[in-house]
Amino acid sequence: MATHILDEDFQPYQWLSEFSQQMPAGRDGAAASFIGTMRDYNDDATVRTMTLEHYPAMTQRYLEQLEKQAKTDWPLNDCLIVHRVGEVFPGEAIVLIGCWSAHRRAALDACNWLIEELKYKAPFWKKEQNQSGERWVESNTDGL
Amino acid sequence: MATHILDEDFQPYQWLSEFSQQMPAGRDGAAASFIGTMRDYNDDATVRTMTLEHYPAMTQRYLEQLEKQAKTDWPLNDCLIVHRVGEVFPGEAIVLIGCWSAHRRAALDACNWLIEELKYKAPFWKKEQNQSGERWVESNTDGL
Amino acid sequence: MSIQVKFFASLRESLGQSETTVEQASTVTEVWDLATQSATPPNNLLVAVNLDYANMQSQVNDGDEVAFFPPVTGG
Amino acid sequence: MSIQVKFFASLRESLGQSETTVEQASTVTEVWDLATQSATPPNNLLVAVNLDYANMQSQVNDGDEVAFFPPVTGG
Repeated sequence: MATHILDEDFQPYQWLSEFSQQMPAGRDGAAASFIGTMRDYNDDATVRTMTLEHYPAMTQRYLEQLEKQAKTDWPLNDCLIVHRVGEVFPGEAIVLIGCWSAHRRAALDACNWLIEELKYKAPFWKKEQNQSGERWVESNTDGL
Repeated sequence: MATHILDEDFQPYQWLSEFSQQMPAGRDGAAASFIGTMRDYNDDATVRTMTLEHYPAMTQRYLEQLEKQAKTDWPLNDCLIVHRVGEVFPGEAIVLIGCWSAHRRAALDACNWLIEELKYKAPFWKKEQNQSGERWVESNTDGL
Repeated sequence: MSIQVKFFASLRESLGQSETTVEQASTVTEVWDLATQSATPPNNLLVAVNLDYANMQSQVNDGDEVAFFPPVTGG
Repeated sequence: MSIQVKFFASLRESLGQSETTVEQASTVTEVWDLATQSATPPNNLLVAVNLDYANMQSQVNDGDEVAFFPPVTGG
């Protein structure tokens, strides 16, 4: 299990690849991942940049608790969470979640649960900068 | 949308990375993926290699139909399916599914649906070679 | 009339053939019987006509490709 | 007695402070009132005591860290 909070751009597939290469080959039958990326539009406005604030000590602790809970609730072999903070540009990754297990349901269901939990509870806040100034994102959507 | 059936080992994260780099930056907010990998054990037996047979014309057609159906049922921006055939060794990827969308639910739900549909209906068959000989895998599990 | 018949995986091995041709048949059942000398079809037999899933009652026509196979195990 | 108080995101901006210290309080509500000169708490206010989610009725003790923030929007 690993949790990383990064203040610069990262390549999610490279992280997944390198993280999975450290695992014993042949152990896992399933790897599920989710990558949240910054779009250049939101609520009909064009977004130029975004700044992600967080509560460092609580964020780290909360993400680690999420991973522990996921490993309790599903037979996961491993789990990776990476989250950006600071100034983010369109196309850059904001969050990466990876889950590895012997069979597919654990990896898929845990990945799904982790992104929902993270979105609703991990102490990060987005402020968007667009052509008319800047605004705090007031709440996360239901993902639809 | 793309469907690839490969007869040699492939690097799933490299495929995902290269495929997503061709997309317009800032379009997608969500990327979900599932990778099925060959384990070195199944039903308590140690598996040395596996041979994947398929029905080439039908497989290609069926996977393309799955992608079309997923794009009809969810607001997906793009979709990638890669599947191995031939002789596979432990740790090698068997299947890769990637889904890209503006918001997370479409990508996550379509990815989940695609792997289930593929597992139950796409015409591939696994034969395992282990220490005591070889055996056809008789049916897919429910993923648990 | 000519119908191309294919068998896959464990069914191909147990029947000892991967392909054959049937000259006269109007349903998938008739294709099966002619192609296998009326072997008992396995309970979980799957069938496709022209690359789409079908069933034993499906009609077949000249030039069709009929495939028989066991439950799929990909992914 | 000393309680460290933190504010984040839009709440930090609207209150014009990111950190302060409260000398005497037994509940989160008292911490809020002392730290904000009894500002009306927003409806969707979230609070954490020592890095765990808590509520306005939660008890606080000497040395605690109390954080107030709006709904989270990460991921």
